[in-house]
Amino acid sequence: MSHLPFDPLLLAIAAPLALAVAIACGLPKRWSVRLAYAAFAAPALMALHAWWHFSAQPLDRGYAFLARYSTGLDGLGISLHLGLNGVSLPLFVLAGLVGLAAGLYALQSQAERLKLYLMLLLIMQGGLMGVFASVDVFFLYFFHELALIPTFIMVGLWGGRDRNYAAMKLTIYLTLGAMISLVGLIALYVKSGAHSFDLIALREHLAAHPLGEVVQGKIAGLLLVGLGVLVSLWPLHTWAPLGYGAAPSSAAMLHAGVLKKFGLYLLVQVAWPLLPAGLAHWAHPLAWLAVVGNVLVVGFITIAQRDLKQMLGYSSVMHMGYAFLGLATLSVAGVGGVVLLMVAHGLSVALLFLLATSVHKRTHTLALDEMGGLARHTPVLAAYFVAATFASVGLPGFANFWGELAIFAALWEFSPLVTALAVAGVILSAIYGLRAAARIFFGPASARLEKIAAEHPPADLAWAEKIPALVLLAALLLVGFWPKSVTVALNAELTRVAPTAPAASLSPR
Amino acid sequence: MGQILFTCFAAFTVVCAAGVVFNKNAVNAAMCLLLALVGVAGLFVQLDAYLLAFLLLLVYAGAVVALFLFIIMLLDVKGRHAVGFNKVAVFAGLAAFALLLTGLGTFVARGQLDTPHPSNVPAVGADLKDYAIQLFTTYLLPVQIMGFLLLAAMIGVIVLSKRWEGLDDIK
Amino acid sequence: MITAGLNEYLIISAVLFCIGFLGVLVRRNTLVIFMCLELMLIAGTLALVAFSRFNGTMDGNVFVFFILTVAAAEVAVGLAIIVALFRKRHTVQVDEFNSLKH
Amino acid sequence: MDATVTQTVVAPYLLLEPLGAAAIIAFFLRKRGNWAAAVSVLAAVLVCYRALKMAASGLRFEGGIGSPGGEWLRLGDFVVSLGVKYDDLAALMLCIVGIVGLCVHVFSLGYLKDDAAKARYFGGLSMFMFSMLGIVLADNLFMMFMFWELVGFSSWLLIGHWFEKQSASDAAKKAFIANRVGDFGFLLGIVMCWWINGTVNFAALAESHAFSTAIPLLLFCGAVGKSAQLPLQVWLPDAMEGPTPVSALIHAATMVAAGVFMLCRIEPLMVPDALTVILWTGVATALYAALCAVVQRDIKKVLAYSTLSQLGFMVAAFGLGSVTQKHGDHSHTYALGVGAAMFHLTTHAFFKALLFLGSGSVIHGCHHEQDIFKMGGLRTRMPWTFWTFTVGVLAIIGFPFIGGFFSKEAILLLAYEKSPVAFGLLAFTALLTSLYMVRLWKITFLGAPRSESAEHAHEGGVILVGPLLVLAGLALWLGRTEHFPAGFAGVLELVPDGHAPAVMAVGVSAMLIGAVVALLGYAPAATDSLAAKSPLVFGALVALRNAFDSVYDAYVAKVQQRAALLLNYLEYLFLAGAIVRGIAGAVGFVGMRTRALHTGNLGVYVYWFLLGLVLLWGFATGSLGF
Amino acid sequence: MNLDVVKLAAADNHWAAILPELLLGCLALALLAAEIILPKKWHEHIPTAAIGGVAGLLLSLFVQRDAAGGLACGLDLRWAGTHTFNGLLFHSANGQLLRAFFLLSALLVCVLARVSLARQRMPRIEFYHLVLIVTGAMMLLAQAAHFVLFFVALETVTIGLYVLVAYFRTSTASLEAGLKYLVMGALSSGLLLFGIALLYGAGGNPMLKAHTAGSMGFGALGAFLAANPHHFLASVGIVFVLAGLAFKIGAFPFQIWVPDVYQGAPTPVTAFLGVASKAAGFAALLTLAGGGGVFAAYDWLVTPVLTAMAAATILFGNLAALTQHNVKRLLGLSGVSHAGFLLLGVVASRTVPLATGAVYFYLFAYLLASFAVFGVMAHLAGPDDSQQTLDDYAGLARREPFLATVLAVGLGSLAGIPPLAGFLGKLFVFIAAFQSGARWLLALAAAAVAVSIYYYFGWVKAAFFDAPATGAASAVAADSGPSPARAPMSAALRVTLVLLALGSVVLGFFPGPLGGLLASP
Repeated sequence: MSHLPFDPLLLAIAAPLALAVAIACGLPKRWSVRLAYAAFAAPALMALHAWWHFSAQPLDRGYAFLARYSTGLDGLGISLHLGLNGVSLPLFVLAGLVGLAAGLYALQSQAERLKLYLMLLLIMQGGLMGVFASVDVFFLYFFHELALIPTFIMVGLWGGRDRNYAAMKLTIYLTLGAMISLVGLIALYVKSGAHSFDLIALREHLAAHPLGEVVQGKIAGLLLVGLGVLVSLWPLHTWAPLGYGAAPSSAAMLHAGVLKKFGLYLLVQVAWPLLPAGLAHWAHPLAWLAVVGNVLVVGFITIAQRDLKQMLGYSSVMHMGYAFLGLATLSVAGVGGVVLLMVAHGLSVALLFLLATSVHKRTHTLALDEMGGLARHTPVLAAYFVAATFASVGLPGFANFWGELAIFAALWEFSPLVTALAVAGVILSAIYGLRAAARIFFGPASARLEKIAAEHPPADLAWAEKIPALVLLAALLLVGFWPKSVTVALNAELTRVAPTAPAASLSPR
Repeated sequence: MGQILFTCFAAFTVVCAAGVVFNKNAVNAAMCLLLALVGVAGLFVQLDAYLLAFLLLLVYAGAVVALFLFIIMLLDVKGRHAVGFNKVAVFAGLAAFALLLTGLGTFVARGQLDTPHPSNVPAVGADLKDYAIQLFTTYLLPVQIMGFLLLAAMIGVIVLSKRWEGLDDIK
Repeated sequence: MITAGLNEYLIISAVLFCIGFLGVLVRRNTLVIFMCLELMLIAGTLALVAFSRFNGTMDGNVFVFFILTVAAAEVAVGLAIIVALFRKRHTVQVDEFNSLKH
Repeated sequence: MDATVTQTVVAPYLLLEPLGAAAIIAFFLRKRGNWAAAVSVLAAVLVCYRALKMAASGLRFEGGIGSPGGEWLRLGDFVVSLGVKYDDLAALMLCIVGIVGLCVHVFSLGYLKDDAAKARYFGGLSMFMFSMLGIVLADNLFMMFMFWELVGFSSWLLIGHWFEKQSASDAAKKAFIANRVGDFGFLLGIVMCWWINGTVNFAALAESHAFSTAIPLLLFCGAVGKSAQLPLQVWLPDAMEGPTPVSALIHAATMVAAGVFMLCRIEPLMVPDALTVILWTGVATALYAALCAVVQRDIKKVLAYSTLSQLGFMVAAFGLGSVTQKHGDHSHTYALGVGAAMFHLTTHAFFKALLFLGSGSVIHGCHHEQDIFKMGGLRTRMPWTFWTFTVGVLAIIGFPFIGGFFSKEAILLLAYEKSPVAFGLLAFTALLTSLYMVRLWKITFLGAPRSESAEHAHEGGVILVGPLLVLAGLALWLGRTEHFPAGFAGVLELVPDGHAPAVMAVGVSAMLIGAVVALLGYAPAATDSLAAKSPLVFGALVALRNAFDSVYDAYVAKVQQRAALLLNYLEYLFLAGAIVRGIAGAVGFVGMRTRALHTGNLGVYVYWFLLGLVLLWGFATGSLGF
Repeated sequence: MNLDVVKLAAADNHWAAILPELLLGCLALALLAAEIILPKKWHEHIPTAAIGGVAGLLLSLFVQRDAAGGLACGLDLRWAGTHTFNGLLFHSANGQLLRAFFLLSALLVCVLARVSLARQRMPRIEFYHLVLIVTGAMMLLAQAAHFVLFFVALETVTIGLYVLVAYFRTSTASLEAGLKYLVMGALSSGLLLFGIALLYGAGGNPMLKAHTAGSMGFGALGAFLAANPHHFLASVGIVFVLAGLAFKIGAFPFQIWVPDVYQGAPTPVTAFLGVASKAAGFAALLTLAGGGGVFAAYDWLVTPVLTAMAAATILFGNLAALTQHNVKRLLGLSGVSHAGFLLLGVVASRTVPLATGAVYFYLFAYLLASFAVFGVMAHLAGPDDSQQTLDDYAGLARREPFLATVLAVGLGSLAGIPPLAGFLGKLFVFIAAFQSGARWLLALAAAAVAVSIYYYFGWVKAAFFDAPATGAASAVAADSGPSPARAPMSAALRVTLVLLALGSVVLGFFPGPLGGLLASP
């Protein structure tokens, strides 16, 4: 199917993992670092390759690049089945790009115990590529966990404030969420009667034998709660700000940027087409939780944050609220908006975490109150930060805008009141976003910065930091200016699998 | 006649068994155990299991209880009864007693089996030869295993008790 | 010679079992606890023999052979452990063997 | 038809040139200020040239960008398309943006000659041009909203140009956030419009027959934010922290007028109730801002409030007249308000840009002194500036037959016919306009210099004066609809015609009274004469001016920040604390107790077996079990 | 009884069917003989011979003569599906698998024992001898189809373990653990025996329908129980037998001995107890109470009992482990919770065929992970290995990255985190549980997994994140005196640990042939 002599998806997964294994086996540091460039670049290149050639691929039930590898569990309907469809393609590319950026940023970071750091990051990267390349729900989950484990360790080892508590809380919370969603997946597996975790098989089977509404509702409830923890649905979110506040930059980039999207991805890819009635059953509570909790309450809480990374963590929680809102609409536009937002938020939040670390490197603090006037020394860093901030605020020209717009547009039909509240959140995000940018970069120099500048004026963004940032920014702008690069395939896939019953008839007006 | 004998043996056994539990002195308890075993052996005889009755006395009374007595004497533990019946323990013991009694009551009330009259059933345990045949055919494997079990127990006792070179914990 | 019914034997067996269990519960002397454990095994053998007799099958009786052997082995090992422990702790009271806890 | 297609292709160039300039500057010319300025000015020239050429060609067209339908994103039924609607309205606006933009670009060359971040400044200007053109050309609300946001961003960027100043940084933030508040309603309105009418395309909306009061009102929120109407007007005076040319272009001539432009675009959606709201919002803003302007000391602040006031005029004009009557089988649209508003927008754009650039020249001449009470005597020191500024003043106060006279007259006429109360208030506002502008003019330029910097004031050279002259000429010339090229007829023929003598009399007398009071009442002194003569009135006006700011400050400090802290605290206390840590603690406690069950005492352990046996016995006898 | 019957009975004793057990017994005897015969200086090679022998036996299970007379790989299934020894034994594919399981456990215990015994001045050969005998008994126990053999094999295992637990007689802890295990074990034997007696008596009662002369045999007893599904004595018998087995697997409330005994026992024995002994208990439980087992007809009793037991066991194990610091106690308590998960599988297996395979898979995953952890523990332990705490692991990742990695893999697998084998085990058990309808139990188990993360991750945290204890050295270091006390890791242990960790990882995503276990239940 692909004109490459190998499976690009498998390579994207295997390359980072192979290097991680090699490092574990004692590859010398020099070679580890050198090969790491290749291992981080490979998934990104493969992802771009897949993206570039996707439209020319013949689609098999919506999927391209399909390949199946047996793992000895075929009898249970489990196999390593790789492929990309319109939904997974943009996220696969997202994972590749953010991975590349995180990898490059890690390579320049001179972190303590760099080899271990790289190894964990590579495992994460391999897992992430696997998540979005898997057609098999089992492996979807499997790769998610594979990518998740290094996060815990990285938070614990290289974390900042409260790292021990953060690592522990993160681990327990996320495991709990994963367990609950696993139970939901098991329920789907058993109840569907398809005897398969293969998404294609599940879809075909359920199209012929749909589940009853009650069963759908229960499974969807399990998935929503479990994945709600993973995606930080209010009030299950308290791990997120703490964890991101403590996580080292590359881990935070990959987790907040990509890994966290797993829950939404599963909801979009599995729950929405397979359990429409179930989701419809929860749509209203979900929407209200998301809009009141995630968007408004967390929005306000974000305003109160004084630590840059914590603020980013909270803002990330807030934006996930929009994603849940889009999902609650159950419409192609809303769900498409969710996917767009996932991609956009992934890129922008990764960029913000990257830049926050760069800021920290220069100011030696993350406390917003102690910063000020940095832009004078580092105009380029300021520019990138401002761009990233405006991206996350939803400025047109950046990818985030399209996601939010589509979600808001779809949301009106669901409930005008919810739409109004959700749109009000946009004001909040402008408030905290701009305030943070202004606190860090503008105004007169803070006393702390003066002191630092007197000894050793902070240097502007170096190329090693700039390139990963540029990768992310370019992607944000590309999608912002040319959303069709994502939405053509996305729309085709979503329209194809959209539940036949219109969402409006399922949800009370 | 048989009924009376049964009653006597049964009562004797139970009383002696209770003696094991309630006798403060370990030596006396061991003696009670011995007597209880004799009672059980009597019951065995009534059940036409002569060989087993004999074996019970031989193995238990002859070996096990003797061993107990020997160890009790060796360790000379009598008179070390200062610890023991505190309030909680007494309460727990009473509660246990009540529970066991209740259980026993249920058992007696509901555990009744209809049986044919024993005279209609062959007394299979009476014939010595049957044991031999069984042990050497059907149960040959368990017998072999038993050999290993005894070997293991023996090795175990040796390991736990022997004075070894370089190991000075047993003087 | 047999006159009493199966149920009577069973009751005696159960009573013996309960007495043994009670002994294990309330006694603090390890040696006595052991004796009580033996009583429980004997109760089991009594039930087996009674069943064997009333059911007319040989298995129960043969089983008793094995039980007696097992009991003897158990006592041997158990007493060895008790003696070894006594050498260390100079007591046979179970309350005092509590270095392993929590 | 061919030509139309060609133009559809050309129109994106119009957008891409400034965008390209901005991108080139951002990525390549960051440290080369002069090159950046050159690129930016080149883009502005191109824009101006194309705008004029397209307007002159008389070609009007509509079409998608990129593809025939201009579809830019499709998700299910939700479609966003980008397209150009180039009608007379757009042509007029385009010309205004092009001309004023070019003037400001050129003026900036001089004004920011030595600025360290020249490249960023010119990049921002180009970015603004791009965004503004997008608004002008947009053929649907989604597209307009996108560029709407982008002008907000450019505005943020340029207001905060001197970001080292805390006040500039704050002002930029405030502007963006206040606009966001307006956009909240705007976006809701767009989404609602999309669901109710099934389209957001202006042409299609004109055909639609679904009427709702909510949609125009929500959309109006956008205008309230962007055009700084009450109660979101607070950001505009603060926005004067930006460089003066920026104030001229963005915060006087074009961007803030975009709200009015947008209203004109969505005029077919209007219903009487909505218009009433719009009218009174406009009137209130006009009056309020005029009152505030009277007590300002900062030359730019006076102009800022006058801008607010004039914007109020425009909004009120729109609210007065745009009545669409579609009754029975005969349907006709009387969009007189659109004409009046756009006419005033046009004249205002030129004379206000002129005034701002003039003030820029003054500030530049006085070494960045902005307090008018520290100026004085500039008439002789900066004659070019003085005369062009005078033209601007005459235009804004509605001196007969030049500049704003006719456009203001048109509005008053409309008001006179529609609403006597509005007429009265607007006339009073006109009086005030005259009062504060003449006050400003007199104190700034007449009398003796009152400070060192005024003493050494000087003209800024041809680069600064040139644009002033161009704008002065336009302000003088473009006072009458007849003077406009025919290409804008589509808009200008809507301007209310006819001259009611009474209205004219009221207008002229208001102007004269205001001017005379100012000329007589204010002395070119270092203190405000009103404050000396009537401290009570002065104090009241100052308080009025400060009222909104203090309300907003109080809201931010007392409500928003406290709510945020409270929620944060509550989350910390209850969610992360009581619930999460509480559950963890409870589980941990149970764990400790459970662990403590391992007493190590064999005598106790055997009771566990008894417990197990009892439970099992319960199951076996049926007293437990399910 | 005529002679023909006798001959027939004798002829059914197919000794070839239990060749592995026989060879193991011979090996055990040979070890003792070698100790007596061989000169002292050769004694150190005897354990190696034991390990080699067990490894050979293990391999031999997978190599057999095919029809053409050549050698073929794969489990030897010649006897599968047949009864031998007059119905005392029943051979099956699962039985073969369990043989492999126990042999593998024995092999690993022997490897660990070499590490642990090296630090003790205890007799060595006897230890291996006992391990081999116990292993053989376990293998027979897993294949038992008759209560007499069942009891005899079980007691052989138990008594062997009494000795092994108390083996380090110089340590009070070891002896105390031995005593506790002995008393509890004997008590449970008493319960079991009484239960067997009742079942035997009820099944053979001539007044009941479908009564049978072979009521000690599982098949006949099962048929009898099926015909009398509500007989009181039988149900009492069943719960007594279940109680006896619950002690073996450490299920609530018969789990109370677990931490004490695990702590006191020598580390290899703890591993043996935790893995092999538990597996033997589960094998027996599956035979008796699993799907299609002897107690199949007593669904009304067995299912609620096992369900309640599973729930309580999972809860108790996890809660008690939460704040535990002694690593051996921690592993014991975590083992209790694993028993709960396995019980979940046993409950499910009553209605879902997949569950049996799931339980076996779980056991294999558990074996790999547990021995990985125990291996690390054994290596790190001082002479008194009952006092190791989490603090001793602080900074392990810096000192011994290899050990820390193996530890993390093992703990991760125990916690059931993908991509490790433990996850697959849990997943399959959960799927089976869901299929069987034990939804609430499943929910509880899922929550417990999250709770268990706390202590597993806490351990990993100690090893990876915490700074090593400074100044007053840890208990281990204090016991072992100055640092050189710990010998460098032997190559055998290192290879073993690598293989265990690798197995845990690979089995996690590529179960390969073991996957077949699940697909064809």
